[in-house]
Parts: sequence; structure tokens; C-alpha cells
Amino acid sequence: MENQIFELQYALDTFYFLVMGALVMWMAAGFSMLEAGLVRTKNTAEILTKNIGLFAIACTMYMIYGYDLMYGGGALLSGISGQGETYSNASDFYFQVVFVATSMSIVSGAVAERMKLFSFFAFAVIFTTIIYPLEGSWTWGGASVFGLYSLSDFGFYDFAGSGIVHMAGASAALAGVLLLGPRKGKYDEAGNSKPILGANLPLATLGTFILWMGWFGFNGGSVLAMASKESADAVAMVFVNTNAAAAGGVIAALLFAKIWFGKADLTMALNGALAGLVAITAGPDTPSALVATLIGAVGGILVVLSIVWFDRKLRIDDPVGAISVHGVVGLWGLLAVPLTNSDVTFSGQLIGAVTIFVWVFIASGLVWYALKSIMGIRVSAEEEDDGVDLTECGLEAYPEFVSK
Amino acid sequence: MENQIFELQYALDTFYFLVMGALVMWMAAGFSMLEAGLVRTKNTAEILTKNIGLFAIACTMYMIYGYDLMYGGGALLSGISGQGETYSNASDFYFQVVFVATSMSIVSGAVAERMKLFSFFAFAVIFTTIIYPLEGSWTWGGASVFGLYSLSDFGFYDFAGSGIVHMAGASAALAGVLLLGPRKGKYDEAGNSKPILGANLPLATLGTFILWMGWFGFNGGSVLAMASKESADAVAMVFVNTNAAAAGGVIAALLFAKIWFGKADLTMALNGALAGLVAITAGPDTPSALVATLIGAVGGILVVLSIVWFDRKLRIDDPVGAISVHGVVGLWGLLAVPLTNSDVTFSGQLIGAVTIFVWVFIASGLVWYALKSIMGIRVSAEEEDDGVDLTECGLEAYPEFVSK
Amino acid sequence: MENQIFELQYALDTFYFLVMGALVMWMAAGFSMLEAGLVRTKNTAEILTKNIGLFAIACTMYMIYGYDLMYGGGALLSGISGQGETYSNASDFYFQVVFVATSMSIVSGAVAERMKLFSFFAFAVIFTTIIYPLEGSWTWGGASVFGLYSLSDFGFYDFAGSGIVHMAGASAALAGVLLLGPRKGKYDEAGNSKPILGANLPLATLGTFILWMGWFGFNGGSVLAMASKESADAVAMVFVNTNAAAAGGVIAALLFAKIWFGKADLTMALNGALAGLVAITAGPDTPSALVATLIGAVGGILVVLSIVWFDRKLRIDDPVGAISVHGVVGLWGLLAVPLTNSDVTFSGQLIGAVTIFVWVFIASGLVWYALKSIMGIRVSAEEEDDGVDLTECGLEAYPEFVSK
Amino acid sequence: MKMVTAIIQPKRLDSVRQALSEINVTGVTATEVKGFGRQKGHTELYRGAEFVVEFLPKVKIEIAITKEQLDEVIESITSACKINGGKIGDGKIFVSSLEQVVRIRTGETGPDAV
Amino acid sequence: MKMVTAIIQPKRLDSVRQALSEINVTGVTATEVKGFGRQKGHTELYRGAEFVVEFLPKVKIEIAITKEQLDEVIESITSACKINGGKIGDGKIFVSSLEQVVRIRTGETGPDAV
Amino acid sequence: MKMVTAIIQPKRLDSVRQALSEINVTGVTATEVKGFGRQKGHTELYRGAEFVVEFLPKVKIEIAITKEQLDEVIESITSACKINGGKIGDGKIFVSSLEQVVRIRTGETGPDAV
Ligand SMILES: Nc1ncnc2c1ncn2[C@@H]1O[C@H](COP(=O)(O)OP(=O)(O)O)[C@@H](O)[C@H]1O
Ligand SMILES: Nc1ncnc2c1ncn2[C@@H]1O[C@H](COP(=O)(O)OP(=O)(O)O)[C@@H](O)[C@H]1O
Ligand SMILES: Nc1ncnc2c1ncn2[C@@H]1O[C@H](COP(=O)(O)OP(=O)(O)O)[C@@H](O)[C@H]1O
Repeated sequence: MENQIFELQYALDTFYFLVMGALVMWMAAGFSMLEAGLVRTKNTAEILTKNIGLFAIACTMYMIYGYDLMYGGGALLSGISGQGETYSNASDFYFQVVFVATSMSIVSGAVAERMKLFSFFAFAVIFTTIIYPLEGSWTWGGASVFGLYSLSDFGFYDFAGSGIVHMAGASAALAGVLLLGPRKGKYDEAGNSKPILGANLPLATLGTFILWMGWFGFNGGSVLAMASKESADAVAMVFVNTNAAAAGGVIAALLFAKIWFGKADLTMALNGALAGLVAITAGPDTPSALVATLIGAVGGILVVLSIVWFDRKLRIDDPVGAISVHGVVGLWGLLAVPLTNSDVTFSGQLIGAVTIFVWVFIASGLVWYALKSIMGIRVSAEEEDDGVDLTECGLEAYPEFVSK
Repeated sequence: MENQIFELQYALDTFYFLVMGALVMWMAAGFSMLEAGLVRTKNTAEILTKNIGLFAIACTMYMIYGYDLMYGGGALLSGISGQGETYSNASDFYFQVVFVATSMSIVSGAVAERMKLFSFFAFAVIFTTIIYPLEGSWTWGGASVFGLYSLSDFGFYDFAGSGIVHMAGASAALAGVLLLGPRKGKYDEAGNSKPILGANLPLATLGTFILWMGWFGFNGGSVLAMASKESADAVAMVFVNTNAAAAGGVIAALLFAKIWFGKADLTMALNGALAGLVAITAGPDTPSALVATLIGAVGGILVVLSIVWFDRKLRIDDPVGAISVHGVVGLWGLLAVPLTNSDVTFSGQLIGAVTIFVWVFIASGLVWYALKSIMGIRVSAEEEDDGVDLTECGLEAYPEFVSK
Repeated sequence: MENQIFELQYALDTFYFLVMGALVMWMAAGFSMLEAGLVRTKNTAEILTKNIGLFAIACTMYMIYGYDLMYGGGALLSGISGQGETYSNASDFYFQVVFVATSMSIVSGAVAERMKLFSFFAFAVIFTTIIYPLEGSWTWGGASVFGLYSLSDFGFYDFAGSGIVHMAGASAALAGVLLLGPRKGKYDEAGNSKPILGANLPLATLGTFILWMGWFGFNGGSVLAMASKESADAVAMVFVNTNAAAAGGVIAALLFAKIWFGKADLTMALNGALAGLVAITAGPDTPSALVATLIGAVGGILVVLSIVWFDRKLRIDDPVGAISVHGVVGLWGLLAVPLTNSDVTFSGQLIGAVTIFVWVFIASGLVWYALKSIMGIRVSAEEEDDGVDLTECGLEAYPEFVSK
Repeated sequence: MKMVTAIIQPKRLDSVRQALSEINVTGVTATEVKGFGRQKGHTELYRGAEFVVEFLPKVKIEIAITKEQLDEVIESITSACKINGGKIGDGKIFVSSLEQVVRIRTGETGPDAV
Repeated sequence: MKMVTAIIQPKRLDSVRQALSEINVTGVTATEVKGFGRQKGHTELYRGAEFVVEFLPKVKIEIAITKEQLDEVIESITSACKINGGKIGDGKIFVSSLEQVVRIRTGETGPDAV
Repeated sequence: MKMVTAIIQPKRLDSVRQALSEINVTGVTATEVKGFGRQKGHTELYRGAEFVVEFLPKVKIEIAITKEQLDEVIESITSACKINGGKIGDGKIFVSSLEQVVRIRTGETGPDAV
């Protein structure tokens, strides 16, 4: 009978992992819709192709080698057909694999509308096989950083991956964007930023809601256990805080945009929701719901400032604001943890953040650079004018609609 | 070991609440897409902003005070960081908070295309902090109505909220619409109704499917327990009946529209699905699947009649049919309970319905009226012509598409 | 206490069924969006109506009689209000009913843009009441084929329905398409295929992601149990393999299309994902993740070949590629099982496949033929030119957009 | 015969159509266009960056008429579009000469075909 | 030089294009428009309320040609659009005079540029 | 008065608009059209089947001007659209005569109304 109880606990934990993982998988649709809504019509089919392609690549490469590098267990999942200790190993892999896809998804938005599709896929192969898994091995995997130091010694804490997943994706994106340059027409000769409007805001909004929903799996699943009173309470609190932070992000971004721009800019409200979610991801377990709302709200304000700052001051062209949402706010998420978690220090968080950023940024930069030399990473100016849908995919996203 | 079993039960019930709650949260996306599809292009970005904003407001205000008013436990969730008896308190809050957001979502569709965005948000603050929670305290909360009488004494029964959530939202919407008046151009001088076509029916259909899916959480979660044979059977039956009623609503509305109008009006099929769902929500636990189908089918016919009646006879302009779907059919749902549940009486249901309607309608009317006096609730005629997207949000939903 | 443990297991299994079923229900939205994205604007509202209508019909007819025919238990679910042995009977019905809807959904895409709406609904009634349930009774139901032979004697194995659900739907579609003929303008006098472009690829992509997500319920739920270590491990492995096969399908289809056509055709990537999913559905329980990826990849290549072959060689006009995705790849899925499951033989699989195909194709053909004689199945050439949205539904999907 | 082309505010299309049918104009073709005249576009903010909406949405209507109808048609369009004494953006009317008109259905040509 | 403008049923665009290429017309511009002539819109029901679809979707094609090509072009369009002896809605052709044509690429002008 | 109609590449719209405002053209109307001239469409593959994209997306701009402005306007459009010495697809300009122009707002007519 003891065994039956164990089996039930095992089954519940496994089931919990699978349901949470399915929600995270759903985030792939969220990123696709968000990005498809924020680019121009002529680049829509390509970004959809990019998103479904990168998800498939991430799932395959992480299965082949990435999971082994991050957590051990053998390439090709050789070690996970067997059973786990308190839940099925396969469910753990399933939950982890959708995380690497999330991190990769962040990149696709930032490099949108001008990157060669297959260069992007080549990058995705390396990012999901090595760059992310190695960084993941230092953090969640517990390995030491190139044998030099161990992040756990500094008490680095990143509950569900504000840094490990989101800032990592943003760091890779930043490296790519720097090498790629802004979209044609984004800055005039005087260096003034010229807005390029997203073509389909209902899609972008849908994407945001999908991400919001999926994030319950992202954070909720990161408790890694459900089948006890303690873990059940923890998961429930994580759900509440995740939701609260997203709500705080929306309200703050909306009000802030209204005050600053005089208009309730929908795209900023969407970025605010995502910023709230990214902000709470490093520590959704310790704050109260009110504090979670505030952490999200700070994220919501930060993201508006950061998007404008990247766009107008740094002249870094990030069509969907991915670097701000996942990078800048990801960092804020890491640094906010010590506010409510006394086991965590600012310095430890900073060391972790720097470690992740330096590794991912440099490694990604080198890979982008190599790809640039070998196959090129940017489409020609003429192809950019015509839209990458035609040149990369040979079709249009809305062939019947009259569009610019 | 007994404790282990208790913990497992506790974990399963908590997990069940969280999964059901995530489905209900997902309904926010459903309302957004439904409404975005049924308004004109020029008002699409604004209604998306309204929907994501109201969800955030509902989550925050209910956390700050609404939950306390409805169920006690302290403002700011001070009482719920602790643990529950048979499931986590936090999971209960999570499940409840998405209900208030649902009720609020109903309003946004009815007042679409002409209301000031920030007046709407102001209303949302009051509705989700006081109007809905107070009404909820009388019903699910068990408190007496202003100390006068107690609905439980009349055996009022509203399983998942046909009245408490849906009719309540519709009552608030009705009060708003009456003060707001119809959209410009909706009625000609002779008082003839002029249709204003929804701009994007695939979005509206997507929204309906999202709501359908989310409703399994809405009704299924309202059993409030999963971890016993009895409750598991109950939840399963609720799922079956919820699905059956929606199906009945679709078929009835489609056939009825085909016979009446000569065409299989898609928008009526969508309203039919929602009507089926609203109709069964007051009592998805007692009917057989066949009876549930019929209850839904009656809802599907009612909704077609009601939409036409409101539009052409009463000249109340409700762009998405929210008052009919959630109000009229919500009432039908309440009154249908005694048909299959012998513990419930028509009179009890009627008293409950009247109580909810009177309170929400009057309280909302006063708030709308106050807002009208203070900040105005309607955009100017010129702004309405140009579309609220430009004037309220400063952007267009589909900036590249040529539209009216 | 033993009883408590039993109740917990019962509750967990029931809950698992319901969650998996909700995911499968969600596939209805996936098919709707996929098909709405792949037809022309002028036929979009009608295909949405078709999809929500068929889902409602499937749910109602299977409740009235289909479930009884397939698994026994009495018409009108008379036998299932009671309780099950290890899980609630109602949850089993819920899980099964969304399968018949899936099978029916496959048909709607293939006959799109030219079929009469109500003839389609009439077919749906018969397919979901008799044709599918009878076939299902021979396979999952365990009954003998017209008293002649029993598929279980041949060891026929179809885990979640590559053949029973997907190939069956495709067989019914093929019979319909043959009687219906190609869309006007699809082939010129010389018999050359003229592409007819899908009008909204973001919708089609969304639909694919929805199906991908829903498929975890489709395959994962088909383990039919969760509440033991063994079944939990099995469900987890099924999730991993389902995901791996879809990923393999995307990569293979994308690369193959890139090599063959010179372009990364998004629609082929989408079909590749679905092909991967269909391919693994007959046996997601036995392969390793790597082998599952390969089974999906073969599906991805097959689907590209098959779509081109049906279109250009056989001149069978299947607007969304349903016959290739679900039929051809469904067969591949059945035949791939013996590769990793030693209890299964090629011959057994072939006999099962032929049985399903012959029955469904002939029975459906007769029904289509009868409908053609009685009420006609094809709209007039003029109606086809104008688009079925106007003639069947009396409205346009995007009334404001200027479209062809 | 004359071709009258008017560029008007989209929101006036309905009243123009009514005004024209009152004077028995039996054919109109409308196109969605973007334009600017004296009415320059306005400045908008998108994600915090300013931009000028150069082209504003307009509707172009084309009406083929006989010489005799010309003044009445111009008058009719003008009064349907000139609101509150005339505001920038109210629109513009262009008149050119038509050499031939053919009604495909009947093959009629000239003023009869208009 | 002449500018021929035809308003046709969208479903005829393909046949017109073919008919024109058979008589060596080398340039065509097409616009999606809405219009009404003798063919009045029909009444539809939306959510139970009647409304008249005033403007029907049409395609406008513009073809710049030399004077010599005029009759042939009109003939060609007419026969591609007149179906079953002529139905209301088949369309209308307008001809006006062109003073100048310039091919941007080469700078050619006049009939050579057409 | 003249009506200048130019069919150009969509991507040139911005430079044409700028070029025109430099020579003080105060009104422009733009329409999204599809067209072909010498530049024939290209062949695409969709789901493995070849098809010819007959009509390519273009923008039509219409500019009403006085006779005096004509040469300058043609020159200005030409130089904004002729890229790299002229490529097929660069576009075409049509000029016709305008008999009358009316500014609705003020009722002005003739050259003053342009
Ligand atoms: N000279 C012109 N050439 C072409 N179109 C013009 C011209 N002037 C005005 N238009 C069109 O008419 C529309 C309305 O012009 P408007 O701003 O009312 O003109 P005005 O200069 O008389 O105030 C413009 O948006 C533009 O599409
Ligand atoms: N007088 C007109 N002026 C402008 N456009 C016209 C006129 N008459 C017809 N049209 C255009 O031609 C289209 C086809 O007209 P149609 O109904 O076939 O004409 P009719 O039957 O009167 O000859 C109309 O939809 C409209 O766009
Ligand atoms: N004869 C014509 N009549 C109408 N439109 C034309 C004609 N010739 C060209 N066009 C329009 O001009 C556009 C650009 O033509 P282009 O291919 O650059 O012409 P060219 O023949 O000078 O190379 C075409 O896409 C078409 O819309």
C-alpha cells in the first residue's frame, strides 16, 4: 500500500510536469503570433516559418545532445527511457525541452525582417545544442563554470529562468542584432528613428495572451513537484504571483505610456504584460501577491523606457522589443529576488547575470560572426524591400490583401 | 501514511484548481478575440487594449479588496498566504480571480466602439472591487443581502455562475449601454436598425472556441473538488454536459437562423455556442447529456430572438450581443435548474436573479452616471467617425490594410 | 484507507482523461484556423461555420447513438451516468467524443470552397452516428467485422488512431472529393494544376500550433490510464515521442521543400508538422525519441510528395492537403508500428488499414452519392465564383477588406 | 460626356451616394485611396517614436455623366461634403472629358451608355 | 493615345487579361474598386437585420493604348465580359484621351512608350 | 490643368512624395494597384505547383497640376523612380487634360483649386 501511495505521487508529479510542459510548448504559438503581428505584412510568412522551424530544431537538437550537456544522462536521451525517482524522466525532458525552445524564440523576434532564414536556423542548431545547454548546466545543472567557479557558491537563484532562459535569449539576440544592423529605413540620415508599424495587432494580442497562459506552466512547473502539501502550496502561490505580476506590468505600462505619449499604446500594454511575467520569473515563490504586482509593475515601466532607449538612443533596431522585454527586464527579475528572498544576495545575482550574459553574448557573437562570413546573415537590400516572404518562402502571408 | 494520503488529495485538488483556473484565464483571450472580430477595423486596437487592461485591473483590484469582500480572509490576500484545508488557499484565489475578470469582460463588448477607454477602466476598478464581490458575497459567499434576507434561504442555486457571473456582467453592460446610447449610424432617422458588420470573423470564431475550451475550467472547476470518486464523477459529468449544451446551442442557433433568415449566419452560430454554455452554467451537474443538449438548444434559439429583439425592437445597441448571450440566456440558465434539480425552485431562482440584477444594474448605473458627469463616457462624434483606435490608442490594428 | 487510495487513483485517472479531452477538443479550433487560413477569403466564413457546426453535430450524434454503437452502454448515454471502474465513465465518453469530431474535421478541409453547407452537415450526421462508430467498434471496440473476422486476431495495433481516426477521416474525404470534383479554375484545359493560394497564413500557422498542442491530449490520453508508475511513464514517453515526431516532420518537410522547390514553403512546414503527428499516432508508445523523430521525418517527406502527387498527377483537388496528411501519412503511421513494436506485424497492420479504408470509403461514397442525388452536394458555378460565404452564410469573413 | 472624380472623406461616402441618387446618377465607382492636399497628415507616436502620417485615408469616387448633368453633380457632391462651412480635408473634385462610354451588356455607346 | 478604363466583374479579370494579351496589349493596371450601375446591390441579412449592399466589388482595369488599337481593345474587353448575351453588372468601358505617356525606364514618350 | 498619373514601384512612393514636395506640389492621391507592363510577373511555386504571378503590386499616384508645372513634375517623378539607369518595372507616367478642378472647402475652381 505504501507502494501504491508512492505510485500515485509519482503519477501526479509526472502528470503535473506534462501539463505544465504542454502549457510551455503552447508559448511557441504565442511567440509566433506576437512576432507575426508586430512585423510588416511582407515579412509575416517568413517569421512564422522561422518560429515553427526553430521550435522543431530546438526539440531535436536538445534531444540529441543539449539535454545531456545540461543535465547529463546520455546523448540521444539514452538515459531517460528508464524511470525516474519521483516522476518520469521523460516528463522531465519534455518540460526542459520546451524551455530551450522558449529561449530560442526570443531571438527570432529581434532579428526579424532582415535575416536570412537558413542562417537563423544554423544559429538555432548551435544555440540549442551548446550555448544554452552549457549555460544551463552551470545554473540549473549545477556544474561549475569552465571549472573556475560555481554559481551555487554565490547563492545565485533563478527560479524559472528570468536570466537562464529569458536574458540568455536576449543576449543571443543582442549579439545578432549588432552584427545585423537595423532594418532598411529604420533610421534616417540624421539618425532619427522612424517607426515601422506592426501589421496585425490582434495577432500580437493573441500571442501575448497565449504567452501569459503558457507562463503558468513555465513558472508553475518550475516548482518541480506537486504531490505534497508543501509543493502544492508552492505551485499555487507561483500561479497567483505570476498572474499578479503580469497584471501589474500591464497596468504600469499602460499608464506610463498614456502619461508619456498621451495615448494608451496597445503594443506597450502587451510588452508590459510580458515584462511583468519576465520580471517575476526569477522568484515567483517568495513575494506576496501585492509585491509580485509591484515587481511586475516596475518591469512594465522599465520595458517602456528600455524600448525607447534602445530605439532612439542606442539605435539598436529590435522590431518586437525582445531585448528589452527579456534582457533588461530579465536582469531586473534577477535583481528583484533578494527583495523578498533573504537567502539570495544582490552580488550573487549580479555574478550570475554577468556570467550568463558574457557567455551567451560572446559565444553567440562568434557564431553569428562565423555565419556572416560563411553564408551571410542578411538578405540583400532588394530582398528586404520586396519582403522576405517572397524571397525566402516564395509565398505571401495574406496574398489577397492589398498591402504596402 | 494517512497524512500522505491527505497530502495527495490536497495536492490533486490544488492542481485541479490551478488547471481549471488556467482554462478560465484563457477565456480572457477568448473574449478579446471574439470582440476584436465583431467590431469594425477602426475600433479593434482599442478593444484589445480594453480587454487586456480590464483583465489586469480585475486581477489587481480583486486581490487588493474584492476577494476579501466576497469571501473574507483579509485585504491584500493577507489571509491566503497560509494553507487551505483541503486545497491551497492560493489556488482558490487564483480560480476566483479569473471569474471576476470574466464577468468584467462581458461588459467591454457591449459598450464597444464608442466608449472612452479610461472611463471604462475606471468602471472596471469599481465593478471588480465592489459591485461584483458584494453580489458574490450574497451568493457564493453566503452573506445576507444588506442584512435583509439570505439567498440561501430561498434555495437559490447557481452552480458556476449563469447569474452570478454572466447575468451580472450583462446587467452592468445594460446600464452602461443605456447611458451611452447606440453607435453613430446604427439607427436611421426612422429608427431602422442598420447592421454594422464585424470586421474579422475568423478572430470571432477563434474567440468562441477559446471560450468553449475555457468553459470546461469554468464549470468543471466549480465542483470545487476532484480528489474523491464522487467529485471525480461530478466533474466528469459537468464536462460532458458543458460540451453537450454548447453543441446544442450551435445546432439550434444555426438551424433557427437558417430557417428565419435563410442563411447560416456564422455570427449566430457563435452566439449559439456561447448561449449553450451560459445556459448550462447554472446547473451542469444534474441533467443528463441529452437534457443538457436541450437546455443549450433553447439557449441557442433564445439568443437569436433576443439579439434581434434588442436590436430592432428595443433599439439597444450591443455590438457583440453580450446582453443577450450573458443576460437573457443567463436568466434562462437560472430558471432551467429546477427542471433537473428537485432541490431548487423557480421562485428561489427568480428571487436570486432579481437580487443580482437589481443590485448590479442600479449600482453600475450610478457609477456609469457618475463617470459620465465627471469625465464623460462617450468619445466625440468625430472621434467615433475616425475610430477609437486612433484617438484612444494612437495606432491602428491593421495599419497596412485598406479599410473603410 | 485502501478505499481512499482507490478513490485517489480513480480521481487522478478521471482528471487526466478530462484534461487530455479538453486538449483534443481544442483541436477543433486548430482545424478551423488551419482550414480558414488555407482557403480563399471568399470561402472563409463558410468553412468556419462548417467547422463549428460539424463539431456540434459530432458531439450530439455520438452522444445519441455513436458511442453506444462503438463501445456499447446504451443509446443516449443511458449507461454512463453511473460510475466507471477505474475512472468515471463520463470522462471516457468525453475523451471519445472529441475523437469522432477530429475525424470529421479532416473531411471539411478537403471538400472546402465548393460543397453545399447543409449537404456537408447531413454527411456529418451519418459519419458520426454510424460510419466512424462502426469502424471504431471493430478496432478499439473489439467487435468483429460484420461477423467475418476480428482485427484483434491479426494483432492490428493503432495506439491513438493514425488509421482509426485519421485515415478514416481521409477516406471519407477522398470519397467526397472524387464525387465533388476539383474547384473551378483549379486545372486548366491542359490539365495543369493552378495553385489557389491560402488567404491567411498566420491563421493556418496558429491552427497548426493548436493541433500540435492538442495532440498531446490525443496521444497522451490514449494510454487510458495515468495513476500508476507504469502508466505515468508510458504517458510521459508518449508526450516526448509525439513532440519529437512533429519536430521531425517540420524539419524534413522544410528541408525537402527547400531542396525541391528552392523555397522554404511555410505551408509545407505546417503540413510537415501535422504529418509527423499523424505518423506517430499509431505507435507513440514504443519508439525512442530519436526513432520517433525519424518516423515523423519520413511522414514529413511523404506528405510533400503526396500533396504534389495528388495535385499534379491524380488531379485530385484537396485544398488543405487533408488526404495526404491524414490518409497517406496515416497509413505510413500504421505500417511503421512493427518497426518498433515486435508484437505487431506488417500484415496485421495492412489488413486493418484495408478494412478501415474499404468500409469508410465505400460507405461514405454511398452516402455522398445519395446526398448528391437528393439535395446536391456542390454549389453552382456562379455561387462558387462569388464565394460560398455570401451564398451559404450571407456574410463575409472580412467585409471591410478589399479582396479578390 | 464627362468623368467627375472626387476625393472625399471616407465618412462622407454614404451621404454623397444618397445625394447622387437623388439627382438620378445611376452609376458610381468608388476606390479606397490615400492622399494629402492642404490637409497635411498629423504626427503620431508609436512605441515612443514620432512619425508623420503623410497620407490620410480617402475615398475616390468616379462618376461618368453627360455634359448636362455636370453642374448639378458638382453641386451635389460639394454640398454633401462641405461640413460646417468647409474644413480642410473636405476634398476636391476633378472633371475631365470622356470620349466614349460603352455599356458592355448591351453594346450601347455614348450618352445612352452612361 | 487613349486611356481605356473598364469596370468589370472580378471573376472576369483573368479572361480579359488573356484576351488583351492575344491582341498584344503590353500593359495593364488593375484596381480593386466597388461600384454600382444599373446593377443595384442586393439585400442581405446580418444578425437578423436587413441591409442593402450598395456597392459591389468590381475590378477597374486601365489600359493605355494608341488610337489605332482602340476598337480592337474595346471589342476584346466586351467579348471577354459579356456572358450569356449580356447580364446586368457585366460592366462598362470609358475612353478618354491621353496627352502624353512617359516610360520612366527609358525616357521614351508618346506612342512608343505605351 | 493636367492630371499626371504615374504607376510606380511601391518602394519608391516615399522618395516620389519627397521629390514632389520639394517642387511645391501640394496634393497627391495614391492608390494600391496591380499591374504589368514590359515587366512580366515571375513564376512562383506554391505547394509544388508552378504559377505565374501576372500582376505585380504597384502604386498609382495622381497629381493635379497646372500646365506650367507639368515638365517639372514629370522630371521629378522620373528621377525619383529611375534607379540604376533604368530597370524594367520602374514605371510609367500618363498625362491627361483636366477641364475643371473644384476645392470643396472653399468652392474655388480652376488653377487656384489645384
Ligand atoms: N493637386 C492634387 N492632386 C491630386 N489629388 C489631390 C490634389 N489636391 C487634393 N487632392 C486629393 O484630395 C484630398 C482632399 O484634399 P484636401 O486636403 O481637402 O484639399 P485642399 O488642398 O483643397 O484642402 C487629398 O487627400 C488628396 O487625395
Ligand atoms: N455612370 C457611371 N459612372 C461611374 N461608374 C459607373 C457608371 N456606370 C457604371 N459604372 C461602374 O461600372 C460597374 C458595372 O456597371 P453595370 O451595373 O454593369 O452597368 P449598367 O448595367 O448600368 O450598364 C458599376 O458597378 C460601376 O462601378
Ligand atoms: N499600356 C499600359 N496601360 C496601363 N498601364 C500600364 C501600361 N504600361 C504599363 N502600365 C503600368 O505601369 C506599370 C509599370 O510598367 P513597366 O513594367 O515599368 O513598364 P515598361 O513597359 O515601360 O517597362 C505596370 O505594372 C502597369 O501597372
